[in-house]
Amino acid sequence: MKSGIFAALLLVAMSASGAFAQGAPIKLADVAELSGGGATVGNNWKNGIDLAIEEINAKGGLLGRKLEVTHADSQSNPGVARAQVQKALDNEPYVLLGPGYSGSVKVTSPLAAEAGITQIMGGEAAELTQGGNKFLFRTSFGQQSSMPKVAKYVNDELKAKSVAIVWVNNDFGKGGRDVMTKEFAKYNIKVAADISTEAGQADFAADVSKIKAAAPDAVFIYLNEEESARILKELKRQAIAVPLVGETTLVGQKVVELAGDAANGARGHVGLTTDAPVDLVKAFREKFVKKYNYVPDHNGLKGYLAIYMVKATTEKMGKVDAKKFADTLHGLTIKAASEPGILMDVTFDEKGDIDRQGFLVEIVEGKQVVKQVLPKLN
Amino acid sequence: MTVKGKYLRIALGIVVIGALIIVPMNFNRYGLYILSQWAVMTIAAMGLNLTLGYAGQVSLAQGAFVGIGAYAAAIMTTQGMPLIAALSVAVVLCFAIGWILGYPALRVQHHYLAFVTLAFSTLAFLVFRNEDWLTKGIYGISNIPRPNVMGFATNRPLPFYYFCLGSLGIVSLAMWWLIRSPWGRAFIALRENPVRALSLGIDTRRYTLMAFAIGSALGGVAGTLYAPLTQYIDPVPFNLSLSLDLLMMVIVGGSGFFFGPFLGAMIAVLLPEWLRFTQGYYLMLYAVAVMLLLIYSPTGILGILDRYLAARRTKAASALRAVTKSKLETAS
Amino acid sequence: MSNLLDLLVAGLATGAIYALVAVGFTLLWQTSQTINFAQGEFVMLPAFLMLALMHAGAPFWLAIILGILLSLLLLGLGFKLLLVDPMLRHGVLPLAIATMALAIGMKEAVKQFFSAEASPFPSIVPAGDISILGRVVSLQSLGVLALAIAVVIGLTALLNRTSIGHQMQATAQNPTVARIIGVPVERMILLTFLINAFLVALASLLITPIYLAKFSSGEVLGQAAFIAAIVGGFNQVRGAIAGGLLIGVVDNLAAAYVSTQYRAAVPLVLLIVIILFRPQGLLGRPEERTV
Amino acid sequence: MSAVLEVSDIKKSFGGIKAVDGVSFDVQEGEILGLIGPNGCGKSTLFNCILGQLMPTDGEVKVDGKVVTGLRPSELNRLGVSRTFQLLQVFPKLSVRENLILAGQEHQGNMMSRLLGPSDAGLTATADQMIGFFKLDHLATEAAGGLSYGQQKLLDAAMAFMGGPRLVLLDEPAGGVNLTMLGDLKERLTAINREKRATFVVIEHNMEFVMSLCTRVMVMAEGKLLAMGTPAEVRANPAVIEAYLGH
Repeated sequence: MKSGIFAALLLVAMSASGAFAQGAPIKLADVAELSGGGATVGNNWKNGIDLAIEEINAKGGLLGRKLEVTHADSQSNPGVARAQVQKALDNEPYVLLGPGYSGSVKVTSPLAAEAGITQIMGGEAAELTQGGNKFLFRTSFGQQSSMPKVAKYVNDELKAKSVAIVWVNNDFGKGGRDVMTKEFAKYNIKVAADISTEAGQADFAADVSKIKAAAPDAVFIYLNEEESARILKELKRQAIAVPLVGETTLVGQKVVELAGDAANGARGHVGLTTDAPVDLVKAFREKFVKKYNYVPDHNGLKGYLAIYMVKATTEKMGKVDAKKFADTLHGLTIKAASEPGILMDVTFDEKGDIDRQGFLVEIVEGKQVVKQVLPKLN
Repeated sequence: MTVKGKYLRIALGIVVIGALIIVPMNFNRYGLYILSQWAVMTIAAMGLNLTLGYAGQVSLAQGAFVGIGAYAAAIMTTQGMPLIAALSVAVVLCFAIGWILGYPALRVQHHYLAFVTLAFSTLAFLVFRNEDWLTKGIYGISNIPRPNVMGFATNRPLPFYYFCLGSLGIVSLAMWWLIRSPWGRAFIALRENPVRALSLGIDTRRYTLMAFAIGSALGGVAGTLYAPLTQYIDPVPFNLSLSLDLLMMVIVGGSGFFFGPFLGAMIAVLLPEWLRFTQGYYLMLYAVAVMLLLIYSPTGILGILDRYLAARRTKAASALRAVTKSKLETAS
Repeated sequence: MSNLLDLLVAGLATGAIYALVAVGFTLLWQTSQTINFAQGEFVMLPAFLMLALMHAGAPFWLAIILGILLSLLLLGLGFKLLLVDPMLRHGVLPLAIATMALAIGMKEAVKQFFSAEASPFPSIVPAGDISILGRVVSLQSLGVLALAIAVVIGLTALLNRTSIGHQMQATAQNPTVARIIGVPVERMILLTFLINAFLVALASLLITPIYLAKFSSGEVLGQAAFIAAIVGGFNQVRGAIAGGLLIGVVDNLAAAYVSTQYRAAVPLVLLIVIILFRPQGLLGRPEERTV
Repeated sequence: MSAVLEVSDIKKSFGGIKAVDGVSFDVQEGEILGLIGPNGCGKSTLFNCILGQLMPTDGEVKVDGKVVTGLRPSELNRLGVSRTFQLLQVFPKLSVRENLILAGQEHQGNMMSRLLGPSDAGLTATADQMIGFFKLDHLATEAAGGLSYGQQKLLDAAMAFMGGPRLVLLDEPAGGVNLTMLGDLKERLTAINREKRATFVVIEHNMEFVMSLCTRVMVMAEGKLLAMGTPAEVRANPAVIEAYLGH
């Protein structure tokens, strides 16, 4: 009798907690650069996240539970990022998303690791994943894996003996420039001009005339989209005819839109691009444009992918378990065939770096043309 | 009335200090971080309040001094030196640079002085960013340790908050002493009427330079706390906008009032946090709030209080006069 | 040598942009001691007003006209009545702080209600380059330069030839005396705010195709214009033009011959030197009035 | 008796206009010297040249036999030369007592002791004495800005005496002061002159005031010294009458 009541109570309690588990949303926390110098980065990231969550929730959620995300603004300032991540962690999220600036990642990743919460971020600086942090994951290639591909291309295909490097003087640009300089040294390619520029710079006349004076075989450009467009215009104006090589930010659709004709001939390595010749990516782009009325840059893709990383990992575990999340994601391969949201097959290694297909593209008559597909390593 | 007012003020002070010590005990890490940030910014704003509020010298470079202090702390403590050593270096360095920056104030005033200091602020940012060998440039310096204070580790948020609060307490006492001392009086004279001050034997040059140097040194003190607070610094937070923020704190709180920086820093640090529930609108609302406040009271929050007290005093005085008058009338 | 000429031409083109923004700066200072920290954002906003109108279906020419009218209303009348008037008599600083807050508010509003993305903006000057003495210069830059010169000539003519101009000058030099001799000081001050609003709208129209419409584009512009205004002379319209052109050229030469990392430092050092040794600026007159 | 102030051949011109054109005079210890002259005759410019506010174009100023030309006003003040201004120059936000302490503090100790020492620089007693002397007793803690004009004028004068000066230059002390206050002021100045052996130079337009206060009067016109003598002598001087009554 007594045990009967007890069993009944237990049953009620269990079903209640079960119902609770069924109904309670899964909390995710995003801290991103929604204002300040990185606002474009952060807002793309945020929009990508929101789009993915909307899709998943529309299809019944993750393991039957809705996803819920809070967005917090880091003001592109590491000190504020730290406060907001602290706040997010105090609420014990399932997974922490962001930030996008490498400096902000550096200041926040020890906090997430200490709390045992997985952090999926947008930073690309090489050193982020070198510190042995077991809870930190990228959403795109780190510079240590994308830059060697560009350097190889400059050496093998362009046969350049000297290059000019133009970079934007923030952590993104400086990071790329430093890795690139080392790579060029390996191929004995001379850096004929090393030109730093400011974020938001409008006038590239002096920079381009420096390139002109250095007369390199190729120019490596590592700027944000808007500045890329401006320097392309100026390069055209000063009639510099050598190959222009860069990364996603030189050959994206946005740059073509802003630079017009001047973008023709620019080429580069693209890890993540809405212009990739992949049907799923094209579909993503359409959905994004429909919802937000503009074409996202690679940060939009990163945010979108971050959510599908959460989905795939959770489904792999079969339950919502924050403690086991990072372990599960390490070494995980997510196939686009089984999880279309991941867009392209991807593998995460023990450091949290990713392995994925990449592309070498060139702008031809205002369109990205894929010249070479760089296969996934394993 | 004044005696009663005095007791009231002491009681209020004790309540506020007690609250600052006791209430945060069960705050989460985020709350403690924000409060620590408030304490640090208050110290920097107090420095600017001395230069601007008391001595009347406009400076748009306070953020640069916070940066100098933060870099001194970051560079030295990551090399294994104690924070107190970094603090001494920061104070001496900021004092000296502040002194030099004061020289233009002897030639030009007001907006021109603002422009010179503004230029200095941006130059400092460029140095932080470009001199990789010293500051690690745009990559910043990470893993800045938190200090041990008299044998207590301050790694956890609560002890570190008390460390910041304690520092704020010490700085406040020192500032209170300074303001009450003949120096404080000389600073006010410098602001109100430099020509008259000069004729009273006040060496306005030396006091001007001192106001800059001491104010800047306090910026350095704030910086040496900022570095272990965030445990990572890069040049971006120390650009011109920090100087402008600090200026905003001083003006919004009430320039030239002792407690102005406390309130100003509260508005600048806490108000955006309170408004965060409005998501994308929070900075907009913050900006609107600051504008409305300044339109309502261009002398800041304490300006409102000051006006209220002045009005009450006038009312009391006229009431007193009325009483005396009626007494006279009844007597006659 | 040919390189140097290229740099000079490019510097003048950028300098013309700074100059155009700096003119309004000096106007506001002269008549009402307003240091407008939101001047860069004032240039950013009209382009977005016009874009919004175009999105609503207005043709480009109509969007321009309505955009300019809205700018006059918001950035001229609204700015003066709502922000400047209540604070003016409390000195320069609180108002300067309020304009900083205004700058934050404007940036955030554009970001929130429009986009954080940069948008291209149609150009009223045909895109394309033209060759002058063998240097390739974009027509847009020439358009900006031409407008900047036209503005100076126009404003100088207005100030020196017309009775309204004389009244404005009297207001700027000594409002108390001006009031006594019957100048409608209030109306003159309002007029300068409207002129400033008109100028920023024009500047926006010409600059945005080059700079792109972006919520943050005012930051760089505002600071450059600020420095230009001081270097040239804070109280002279032609000083602002000279300062703008000078800063544009100096910036380019610094990037080419000093260091790209420290290019921003050179105009600032110039600024400090000028303030210390010629505080009225290169073309300014010494200030008679203490503030 | 020795000369406290010796002024020799002071000249000051502003862009070709000679505001002061070669003025020389001595002031003896304990004397009250009046300086009168029509508006724009260079009185205030002369004052400013003596006091270091302006650098004279030519000439020399000696205090107690020591050359002080070109010294800054603050340095001069600490040598015992004090002044008041034509317009009221008290610090309105400070209390009456604070104003007086401020006026005397730089004469006490050094920079260090003024920072670390007592907040009143040990001057409360002296200030209160001065307050008593100038009959401002009940106002010690009031903000100076709240005082009546005449009271502020008294405070302004009192401030000039806080540093225990050897020489005080008063620029129109009677300007705008009502008759009762004027009597007070004159009486106080005479008393302080007598008791403290302080030497005065007074610029004043109020003839009555000058003639009754001063022991000697000096008249300036168009930047030059026109006449010098006892009040009675000056009053009788035809050149002075000419200058004042015009042509």
